[in-house]
Order: sequence, then C-alpha cells, then structure tokens
Amino acid sequence: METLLQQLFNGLTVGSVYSLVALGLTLVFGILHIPNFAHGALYMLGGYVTLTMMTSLGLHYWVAILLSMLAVGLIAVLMERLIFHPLKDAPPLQDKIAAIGILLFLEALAQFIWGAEYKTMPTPYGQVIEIGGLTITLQRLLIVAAAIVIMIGLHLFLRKTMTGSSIIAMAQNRDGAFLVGINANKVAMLTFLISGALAAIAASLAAPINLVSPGMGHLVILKAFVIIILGGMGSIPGAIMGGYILGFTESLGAAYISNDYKDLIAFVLLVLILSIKPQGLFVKEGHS
Amino acid sequence: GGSNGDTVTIGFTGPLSGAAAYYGERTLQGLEMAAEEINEAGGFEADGKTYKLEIKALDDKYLPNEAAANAKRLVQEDKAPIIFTPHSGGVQALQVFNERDKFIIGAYTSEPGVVESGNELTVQVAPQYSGYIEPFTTYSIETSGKKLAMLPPATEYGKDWAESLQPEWEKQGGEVVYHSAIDFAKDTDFFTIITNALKKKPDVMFIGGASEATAKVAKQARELGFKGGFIVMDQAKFDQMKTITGSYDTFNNSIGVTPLIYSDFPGTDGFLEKYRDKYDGVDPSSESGLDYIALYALVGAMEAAGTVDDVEKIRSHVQDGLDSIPDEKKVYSIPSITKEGSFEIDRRLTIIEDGEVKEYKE
Amino acid sequence: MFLEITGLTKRFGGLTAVNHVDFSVEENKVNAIIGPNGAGKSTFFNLISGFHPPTEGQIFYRGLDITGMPSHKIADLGFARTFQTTHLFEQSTVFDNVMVGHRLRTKSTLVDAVFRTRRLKREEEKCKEKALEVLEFTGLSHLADRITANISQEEKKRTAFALALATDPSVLFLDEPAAGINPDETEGLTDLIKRISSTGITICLIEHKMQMIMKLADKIMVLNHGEKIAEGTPEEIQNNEEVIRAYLGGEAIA
Amino acid sequence: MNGANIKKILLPAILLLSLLFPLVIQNEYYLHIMTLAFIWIIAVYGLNLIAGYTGYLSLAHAGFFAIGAYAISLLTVKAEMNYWLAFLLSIFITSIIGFFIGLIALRTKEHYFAIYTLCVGYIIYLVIYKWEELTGGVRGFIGIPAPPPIGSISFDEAIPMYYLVLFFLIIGIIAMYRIVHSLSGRTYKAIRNSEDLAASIGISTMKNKLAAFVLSTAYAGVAGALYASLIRFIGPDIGYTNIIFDMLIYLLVGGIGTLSGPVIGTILVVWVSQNLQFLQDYRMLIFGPLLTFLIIFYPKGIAGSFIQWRQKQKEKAIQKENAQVQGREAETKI
Amino acid sequence: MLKLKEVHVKYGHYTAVKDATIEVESGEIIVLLGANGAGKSTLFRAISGLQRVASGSISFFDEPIHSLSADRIVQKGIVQCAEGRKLFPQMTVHENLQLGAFVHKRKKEQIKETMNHVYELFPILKDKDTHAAGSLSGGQQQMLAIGRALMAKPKLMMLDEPSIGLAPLIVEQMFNIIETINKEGTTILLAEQNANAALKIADKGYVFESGSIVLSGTSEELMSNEKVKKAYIGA
Ligand SMILES: Nc1ncnc2c1ncn2[C@@H]1O[C@H](COP(=O)(O)OP(=O)(O)OP(=O)(O)O)[C@@H](O)[C@H]1O
Ligand SMILES: Nc1ncnc2c1ncn2[C@@H]1O[C@H](COP(=O)(O)OP(=O)(O)OP(=O)(O)O)[C@@H](O)[C@H]1O
Ligand SMILES: [Mg+2]
Ligand SMILES: [Mg+2]
Repeated sequence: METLLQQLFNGLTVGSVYSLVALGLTLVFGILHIPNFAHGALYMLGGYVTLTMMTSLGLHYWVAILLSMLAVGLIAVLMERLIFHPLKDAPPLQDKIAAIGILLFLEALAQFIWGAEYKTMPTPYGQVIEIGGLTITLQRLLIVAAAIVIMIGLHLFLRKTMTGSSIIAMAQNRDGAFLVGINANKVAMLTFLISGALAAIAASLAAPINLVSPGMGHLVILKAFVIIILGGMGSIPGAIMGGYILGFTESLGAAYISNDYKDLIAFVLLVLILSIKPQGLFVKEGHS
Repeated sequence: GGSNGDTVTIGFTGPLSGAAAYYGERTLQGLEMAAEEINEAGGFEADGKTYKLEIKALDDKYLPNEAAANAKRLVQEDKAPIIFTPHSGGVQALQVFNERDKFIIGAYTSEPGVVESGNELTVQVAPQYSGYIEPFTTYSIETSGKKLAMLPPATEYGKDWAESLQPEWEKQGGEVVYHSAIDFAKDTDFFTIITNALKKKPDVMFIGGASEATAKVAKQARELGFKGGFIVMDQAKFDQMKTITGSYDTFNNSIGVTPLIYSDFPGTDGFLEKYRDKYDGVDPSSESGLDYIALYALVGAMEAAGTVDDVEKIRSHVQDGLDSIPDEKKVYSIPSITKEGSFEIDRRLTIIEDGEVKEYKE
Repeated sequence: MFLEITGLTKRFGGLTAVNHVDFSVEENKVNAIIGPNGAGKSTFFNLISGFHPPTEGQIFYRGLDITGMPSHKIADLGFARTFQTTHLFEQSTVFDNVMVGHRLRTKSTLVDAVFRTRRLKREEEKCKEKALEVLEFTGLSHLADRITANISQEEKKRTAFALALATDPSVLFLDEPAAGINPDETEGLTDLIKRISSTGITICLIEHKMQMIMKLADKIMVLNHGEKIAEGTPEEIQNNEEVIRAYLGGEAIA
Repeated sequence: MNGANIKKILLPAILLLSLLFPLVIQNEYYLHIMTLAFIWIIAVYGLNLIAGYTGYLSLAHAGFFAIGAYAISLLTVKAEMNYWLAFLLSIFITSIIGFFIGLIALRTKEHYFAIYTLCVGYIIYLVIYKWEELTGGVRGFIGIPAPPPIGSISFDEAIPMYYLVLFFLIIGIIAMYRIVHSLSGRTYKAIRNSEDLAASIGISTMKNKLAAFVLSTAYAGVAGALYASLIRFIGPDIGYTNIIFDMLIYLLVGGIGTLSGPVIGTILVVWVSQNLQFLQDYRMLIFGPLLTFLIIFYPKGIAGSFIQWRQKQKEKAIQKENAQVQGREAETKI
Repeated sequence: MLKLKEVHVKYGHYTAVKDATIEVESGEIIVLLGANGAGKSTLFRAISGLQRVASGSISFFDEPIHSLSADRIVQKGIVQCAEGRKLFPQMTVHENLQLGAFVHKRKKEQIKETMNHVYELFPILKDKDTHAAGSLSGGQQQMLAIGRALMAKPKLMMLDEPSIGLAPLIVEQMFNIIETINKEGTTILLAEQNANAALKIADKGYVFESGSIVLSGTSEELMSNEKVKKAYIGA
C-alpha cells in the first residue's frame, strides 16, 4: 500500500515533467504541423543553461530558470526563423530531417561547451517530507506544483487573451487566421518561444532529481511524441492527460511488471493504440 | 605493424563524442601524458635506435564498426603497433583481425571474455575487479547485514560486477533481495527503482557508475529512508561523490575502491600534480592512471624486446616492461600480467564510517 | 437494372450531406446531377465510388450489392471517376499518369518486376498501347512527355479523362469537368464527353454549367441539401418550379 | 536524349571503377570503408523504396537492419547453422517481422507513420538491449563467422569480402532499377503522389504499400546480415535511432526517390565524415548545420537537383517548340 | 478607393488571373461574376495579400498595397469573407467574433459595441453564442463568417460566394443583409455565381472567364446582356 502510494507520487512527478515537454511539442505541431525532433535538444539546453547560471553566475534557482526559459525560447525562435520558416512549403520529409540536423548540432554544441560528463544541479529545496510512510522531497512537490501552475497559466493565456487565442486560431484554420489579420510569422515565433520556454523549465525542474548530460533529451522527446499521439496531435488537454497517463503507467509498470522493461511500456502503449486507431486518439471530425 | 621513421604511433580508438565521450577522453589523457613525458625524456630506445611516441586518437562513437574502421586506418596509415580502446565492443571488433594485421590491443575493459578468448595480442589494462568482490562482501555483511539490493548501472561493467558479486555474496551466506540496473542515460527519475528496491528491506545496496550519478542514487536512497551501507563500484570515487552530497555522512558504512587521489603508491603524487596542472585542477581518475602506466609498460616491453614492430615479441616482453617501470611513475603498482594478458594490480580499499574516510585492511 | 441506388444517406457528424436518395443510372446514357454548392453531389459520387462508406442505403451494380466496397474493388468492376478539383499525379509526365491507369487490368507482381518476366513485358506493352490509345482519343498525344504540373487547366481536365478511360470503365463519373475553363474549351469537352458516351460508356455528370448539361443529359437529378428534389428530362427540370427556386434562380428561364 | 548518353557512359565507368578499386587502392582501410559504405547503400536503397518511392517515411529501418544482423549471428553462432542457409533465413525473418509490422503501421499515414515506426524502431532496440539471454544485451554478440570460403577464397580477407558485398550491392541495384521501372514501381509512385487517386483507378493501396515495405525491410535485412559478417561483432547500438538518422542523411544528401541518390549520398557522406575525423566531437558542429542547409537549399539532394535541372531544360525546349509552332501558325494566318 | 491595374496572379506556371483592371468607388456594391475556377477567389486572395500578384498593382486610397502582408491589409480596412468560410471550428461563436476584431485588440469598448451590432444583424448568432462554430449549419456559418468580417470594422468588405450551399430563403436574407451593411457605409466587393440575385443589389459588375475580365458594366447592362443571361443566369 505504502509502496503503491509512493509509486503513484513518483508517477505524478515524472508525469508533470512529461506533460510540460509534450505541451511545447504539441503547440508547435498544432500550428506548423512539424514534428520537431529538435525539441529534446531544447530540453537539454534548458537544463544546462539553468545549471550554468546557478554555478558560474551564482544566481538563485528561480532567476536562473527564468533566464534559461528566455534563452532557450529565443533559440527556439531562431530555429523557426532560420530553418522551419524557409522550409514551410517543402515536402514533409525535409523539415523532419532538418530538425534532426539541428538536434545533432545542438547536442554537439552542448558537449563542446559543457563537456560530456553527467552534471548535477543543486537545488535550494532538498528538504525531505514524510507523510505516513510517503516520502516527498520539496523539489518534487515543486515540480508537481509548478507544472500545474504553468498549465493553468498557459490555458488562461491561450483562452483569455487575444494574442493567446491567435495561436489556437492559427492551428484551427490558417487562412481564417490571415483573414482576421493575424500575422502568421509573429504567431509562429511566439509559439516556438513558448515551446522553448516550456522545455527549459521542464528540464530545470527535473534536473535536480536526475542528471544533466548532452543526451538527456533523447528518451524524453521520444516519449513526448508518444504522448502527443496519445492525446491527439495539437491538443493541449491531450498533451497534459497523456503526460500523466504515461507517468503513472511507467512508475506502476516498473513496480508491478518489470523495471528493466518499463521504458518499453510507453512505446508498446502507442503501438497498441495506433494499431486500433490509426489516426490516434481524440482525432477531430473532418470539417469543411 | 611496423615503425615509421623514428617515431612510433600509438593508436587510440574510443568514444570522443556522444554520451561516453567524457570517459573516452579520460582514458586518452593518461596515454597522452605518458607519451609527452617519454618524449620529453628524449624518447625510448629499442635495438640501438631511439624513437619518439605519437598518440593518434580517432573517435568511434562507442560503435564497434567505427572502432574496426579506425583500427584499420591506424594500421594502414600509421603502422601503429599498439592500439588502445576503452570499450569491449571495440576490443572484440578489433580482435577479429588484430592477430592477422599484427597489432597489440590495449584493452581498457573489465570484460573477462576479451582475454579468455585466447587472443594472443591483447593486453587487458583495466583491473579484473574479481579481487574486490570478496573483501567488499565480507565487510558489508559484517557491518550492515545479509540482505543485498543490487542497483548497478546498465553498463556492461556494471553488469559484470553485479554478476560476480552475487555468487560471492551468497557464498558468504548473504541473500540478494533485489536486482535491477539503473540506466542513467534513460531514467528520468531514480525514485521509482529505489522505491522498488527498498520495498525488499535491504541492509546493503550495491551502486555504481559515474561518481555524480552514483552519489545521486545514494542520496535519493537516503531520502527514501535507507539506513544500511553501500557497496560502491570502483568506477565511482568517494571524493567526487562528496561534492554532490556535501558530506561523507551519506555514505556511512560504505566500502569502495580507494580513489586515485587517496592512493599512496610511489608515483601517485607526482602524477596527481602533473595531471592537475595539465587539466586545470581537475582530479584524475583511475582510467587515466591505468592507461598512463600501461603505456609505460608497453614502451618498456618494446625496449626489452628490442623492436617496435615485431608485436609478438613485444607482447612476450610486457612483464619485463612492467618490471622496468621506475618507481616515480608507479601511479598504481602492477607487479605482473597474467599469461592470458591482464594486469594484476595491488588494490587499496576505502571504507567510510562516521563521515570519515578510512583505509580498509583485508 | 444497371446501377441502382436506394435510400442512400451520408452523415458527417451533425451534417447530413446526402439524405435518402434513390436513383437509377441508365446504361449507355448521360445521367446528370445538378444542385447548389454543398448540395451533396460530390459526396453522392464519393459514396458510389466507395470513397466514403454510406451511413444508410444500398448500391446495386448489375444486381450485385457493392455498398461499402473498397474503392479499388469498385474501380475493378468498371467504375471510373474524375475529381472536382482536378486530381492528378502532378509530378509525373502526362504519359506516366495515364499509363498507371491500366494497372488494374494487369497481374504482374514484384517478382515479375525483379525477373523481368515475359508476363511483365507483355503487360507493360499493353499499358503503353492503352495509354497511347486514350491520349489519342482525348487529343493529348502531343503532351505525352510534359510534366503534368505544368500543363493548362483544360489539358489537366482532359488528362483526368484519359486516366479514367485507361481503366477500361463501363461507367464514368465526372465531377464538374468544366469548372474553371472557358466556353470554347467547354464546347470541346462537351464533344469529348459525347464521343465517350457514344463508345458505349455510361456517364454520370455533375456540372454547374447549364447549357452543357442541357446539351448532354438524357436524364437529370437535382439535389438540394442532400435531398433529391427533382428527376427527369432536361425539359421537365427546366420548368420545375422548385428547381428554379432552389438552383436555377429567380425567374431564370430566358 | 543526353540523359541516355550519360547513363551509357557513366554506368559502365562506375562499375569498372568499383571492380578495379581493390587492385588500384592497396590500402585495407580504404577497402574496409568502401565495403561498409556499400553495405549502408543496400540498406539505404531499402529505405528509399518505402520513403522515396512510396512516400512513407519509415524510421524503423535501423531496427530491421539490426534484426538482420542479430538473426544471422544467432543462427550461425547459437544454432550453428550453415552460413548461407542462415543468411537466407535471416533475410526471411526480417521480412516476416517487417510484414507484420507493416500490416499495422501502414494503416497510419504521414507524421503518424513516421512516429509509429520511430517507436517500433526504438522497441526493437530496447528488446535487443534488454533481452540479454538471447542477444547478450549491452555486451553485444561475439564470434560471428565470416562467410565460409569458396574454394581458396577466404572471406576474412578484406578483398574477397569487398567483392562479395559489391556483388550483393549490384544485385540489389539491378533489382531496384527493374522494380522502379516496372508497373509495380509506377504503382508505388502513384500511391506516393496521391493515395486517393490511386485507389480510384483500382490500385489496392494496402497490398502495394505492404509489398514495398516488406521488400524494403528485406534490403535492410541483407545489409544487416552482411554487416554482421564483416564486423563479426555486433552491439545493440546498430539498432539505435542514430543509425536511421545516418541512413536518412545519406538518402537525402544523395537525393530521395532517385535511383542514384543512395549511392552518391552514402559514399559522399561516409568519406566526408571519415575526413572530418580530426574534428572528433566537434564533427557534428559542422555536419549538423551542413545537413540542415543542404536540406533547405537542395531539398531534392544531389541527384534530385540534377534531374530537376534536366527536366527544366526539357520543359524549356518543349515550350520553345510550341512557341515556334504557334509563331508559324500566326504567320500563316497573316 | 480600390484600384487594380493589370493584375496577374499565378499558381506556379498556371495563370489564374490575367490582366485584371478593376475600379471600386466608396459606397458601391461591385459584383464579380464567373463560373467555378474563373479566378474570383484568386483575385480576392490577391487583394487580401494571401496570394502574391505576379505583376500589376493594387492600390487602396491611392496607396499601393499589393506588397503588404495579409494582416497589414486587414488593418488598412480591407476584410475578406472567404469562400468556405474559414471559421475556427472548435472555437465558440463568441470567440470567433472576438478574433474578428484581432486588429483592434486594444480597443475593448469598440469590440463590445461592434459585437452587439453584429448580434442585432444576426440574432441567431446571439442564441448560438457559446456553440462551437463547427456545429453550426452552413447558413449560420456563413452569417458568422460575415459577422466576423464586420468585427474588423472594414472600409471594404469582400464576400466570396456568400450564397454557397444556402437555401434560397437564406440566400435572400443574405443579400438583404449585404445591402444593409453597404448602406451603413461599407463598400462591398462580391463574388457570385448566382448572378441575378447578385446583380439585383449591385451597382457595377465584372464578368470573369478563365481568369480574364471579358465583360463589365452597370448591373442593368449586364442583366440585359445575352451572353451573361446564357452563361450565368442559366438556361
Ligand atoms: N469529408 C467531409 N467531412 C465533413 N463534411 C463534409 C465532407 N465532405 C463534404 N462535406 C459536407 O457535405 C456537404 C456536401 O458536400 P459536397 O462536396 O457533396 O457538395 P457539392 O454538391 O459537391 O457542392 P459543390 O457543387 O460545391 O461541389 C457540404 O456541406 C460539405 O461541407
Ligand atoms: N492553390 C491553388 N493551386 C493551383 N491552382 C489553383 C489554386 N487555387 C485555385 N487554383 C486554380 O485557379 C483557378 C481559379 O480558381 P478560383 O478559386 O479563383 O476560381 P473561382 O472563380 O473562385 O471558382 P469558384 O466559383 O469555384 O470559387 C482555378 O482553375 C483553380 O483550379
Ligand atoms: Mg462537388
Ligand atoms: Mg471561389
């Protein structure tokens, strides 16, 4: 029982991280229909930038995170301007490959700057809290809380502000967006900015409980893809749901099925779902 | 193989990019330091001729096929008589043709298979950890208890370790209650696996991997309320682990290999100094130290054999090479090489009690 | 009966695009379907040619129930179609476009391809001849090597015809073949359709251009909001009050 | 048609070159690299068939490559089967697995297919990585035999192995050439261009897609088996996503959906990256952007761009003709 | 107010609009007649900046706009109510209207007023306020599209086949509303196939055939023109 609770909580923690990453990915996909394979690299960069700000500039955790969100966001925008924008009319394969190219580049860059070894991120929130056999470190509470706050914030931004809804509008009907005078480029850049920032904060929150390394984005991004298919590509609630579903299945799977094969769970899950519903869950009706 | 003018190229193929690059670079550093020293000392003499050393390193991204390609290149273009490689995948890919192409493999891997395969031209530089197993077990069962949870890193080194630890542990009347590998490259969170391990109420936990990672696992185990001791795989160094946890208390009742920096071999201090001011203050690790001394041994072997290209002859003189290593170069003391071809090392063990580092006397 | 449609219905989510339509296509005739934009004409075609499974209703071809058959099987039975927005293999040459059209009448497989069997050679010949034949018939021979993306709208329409004809159809569905081409070209296309029809191929035609319909049609069905509001000869339709109100518009008859 | 001439001259020249290569170049390292490159080319042709000609970007092909490699290793080492029998069997196994995966995967489209196959590839990798009893896990798989000697020719020598691989490559290219130019090939291209239209002219898209997919996995299987027999040691990494990325890079640089693309791209990139060796970990700093900008400015790759250029010339010529014709008509009218 | 001079629009090699010269005066209703694919929508897309013109010039109040981006053109006061409506299907009617005023997003007050006005014009939309646009019937969607266009307070509104797929009754309403909007001071550019309905409310008309203007004049002239009758009034 205790273990079950503990594992559920662990799942919650991991799920929060997954959701944040998937959110950024799904936003970009919704607008530009690009599966951005380089998103994992943004996640990785987020971790490193925050770490550097803290260790070499001695900034406070939160300040570092903010700066890192900004920095990675800008890198993402740059990525959109330099690569995805020129490719917007190219055949569908090209943007995928280009994304891979960026991924390889950014990883090499990270290794060049920070080296290849594992690094650990200090956190001001190391305290351990015991609640009825349930062990919770403050950092983990933070991850869960922050994730929820961010999601609510994002939701309000997208639903309640014009600028935010212009993103959704763009996703739902590109031409329609143009017709009401939304500037496609601005929206695209804004979207990448947000997606980058989300990746950065996800990494910065997760880093203190694991490790920072050039390859840290690999598996996370693959799983994020699984999530946005689970949740329906471009769907925001879908990404959040999917993230937590995956988080729980993994931690429970690790506990009650097999720890060694837990990474398989995500992918098997996806393969099963697509086998049954080739368009993924929650596909929208074809509107005319 | 063969010699090229009066410089001998020592080849290296290992991960210099990607996740394992850090490890690859450290194995390379030892070689480069040794080569520099030897060259500064005017090179070495074989059969009345003096040679200088040149280290040529190629990246193989940890992939066997790349390693093979690199080795071919080093042999063809540089006539390298010796090629170092720090992963068993590479070693095994090279062993396919090293006897035919006539070069010695400097194998930095603990995989016993690479020498058991009976390859005539392989020198296993990395220690066979088998010797650690017994004292580790004895100490941990005495001080902490009989229930062992094994959480080795998901690397072949970790797996080998775990597999030789388990029988010894059971032989001494202990019981392995949990066994699963941690994949530092893949796992987003170690809580999950540690929770599962602790469910089995272990007294001792076997952990390892890079120091930072290992420390992290130990820390989280404590957070989750683990009170017992750790067996720390030799790859991790207590001193570096301390930088993560802040103090040694986290590791109370743990046993591990004495970090190079705490070793008291004749050559250790000199090496530490040189290494630190070459690599701005960073502490060296055993990989560097072992490759460093291995190169001395092999150069000694070439001198003793009086040839730089008759590799069989060189191989048969490695023992002489080991004997000829001057004391001030002995970062480790390696009295002998087994006839299968792996170095035998005097080992030093460290335990931590009440937050203090102590030497463990077997 | 040649092609019998009964109670055909299609719903997309909330919207009923085709609503209990009964219709019988007459062999060797030109059967026209007209109606305002969004009336459900294209959808009606899509249902018959197996692109959407109908929500309700049945389709019989020479007594055989073909309701919900996959479109390639239906094509195999001798149904061919053109699409409203001309739909071609844009990046291939006109000839290659038309050549695959006859693929469904061939048997050769990968194995034949790898070993260049006699069968493959024979069938490739067959397809080439067919392609040349239909290009000749549609008056496109001179464009055979052009990349389809670069030819004119009207030529694309003809290519679409050729592609459809290459499948040796017994019934041909044309969705607004004359959309986006000028009157003279429309004339030309009208003749082409006449000639096709005269070779004994049954034709189903959707078109907004009345004068063309009136020239060609033996029988007209009018759809509005997915429902059949009238059926009959051109004359009957022209004078049908409801049709005028719903489609031809106001006091249209000149 | 100058295209025909180019083919008439270039093809035999290249063939001759590849045949003479070992005799001219005495360097075993170059031979080894070439042999490896040829193996990759075979795999890339497989990828090209499904991604280039049929329009379905499969990211699982590194997985199939690995399956081929592990299959032959297991059969020869653990089951001690006759090499060539094992070789055929491992191709068969790869295709069978490909068949069942394709059966499901090909129901998805576009991004879904790409991501689906990406995941399938990753599953294959993880299974190899975790299933130690069978595959040896991270330790990899040792002692894979070279092909058995034919007469006095022993294949653990570099030159015979080179010719063996070259042999398979040539077979592979001829088969691919014939397929692409056959009715089946046209069918695949039709599907790539528009699946609806293809269906409307009576093509059973599923059957054809599946055929293309299975064949493409077979190519990957052959490549894998040859790889295992050349390197004689394999680890799970050969199934990792990096490998499929490499294949894609080869394919795109050369020109996706073209017959010469895989050859050009693979050989070029392999040699370039060998010569960038001295950059070591900085290699990708140059290579990544290089790749990306190539994609932006030459999305059709080298071969593709060339073909496009020739096509343009032709179009121009034709249009000029027509113009002249009209011109004459105009004159005659006057 | 709006002048098109020798405008050509191309899709790749294919020229969809050839040498179009059109003049629109403030307060007018101008109708473009033409069969499917004649080039009406393309011309509209060109004016709205969704499609670049290959050659020729478009000027609005004597200021060239053919090189401006779509959003700038909307800001200038040219709003299109496009073929196929182009609504945001998963958003509510309200949200759709809101976004219609995107270019005025700062002016909260004005947005409120305009929205109320739109609701007066189309009471049905007020009832459907919270429904998803995708769930509306074709006719309602068309009204929403026009409503959304109005939200931007356009000086010139372009309507591309507003009668598509609408019941005759609604078509009539639609044309009445267009007239009302025009009376309130918005200039209207209307693309239609339903010629007689359109010509009834229009001042001037242009007839398109495969991309070129083949005929133009006052609606009376066009009404009485045989060719037009034959081709676009049917029968
Ligand atoms: N795939 C689809 N999903 C949802 N609705 C659809 C789909 N296809 C068509 N519709 C709707 O069905 C109705 C009929 O469409 P259809 O294309 O059959 O009209 P049509 O008579 O061909 O009009 P037109 O003359 O403009 O071609 C329209 O309201 C359209 O929006
Ligand atoms: N995106 C596009 N790419 C290529 N050709 C196009 C494109 N859009 C339209 N066309 C072609 O341009 C021509 C004009 O199309 P357009 O939609 O402007 O005609 P229209 O008068 O609006 O027809 P409708 O009455 O059906 O709306 C048509 O032949 C059409 O096929
Ligand atoms: Mg239609
Ligand atoms: Mg239009």
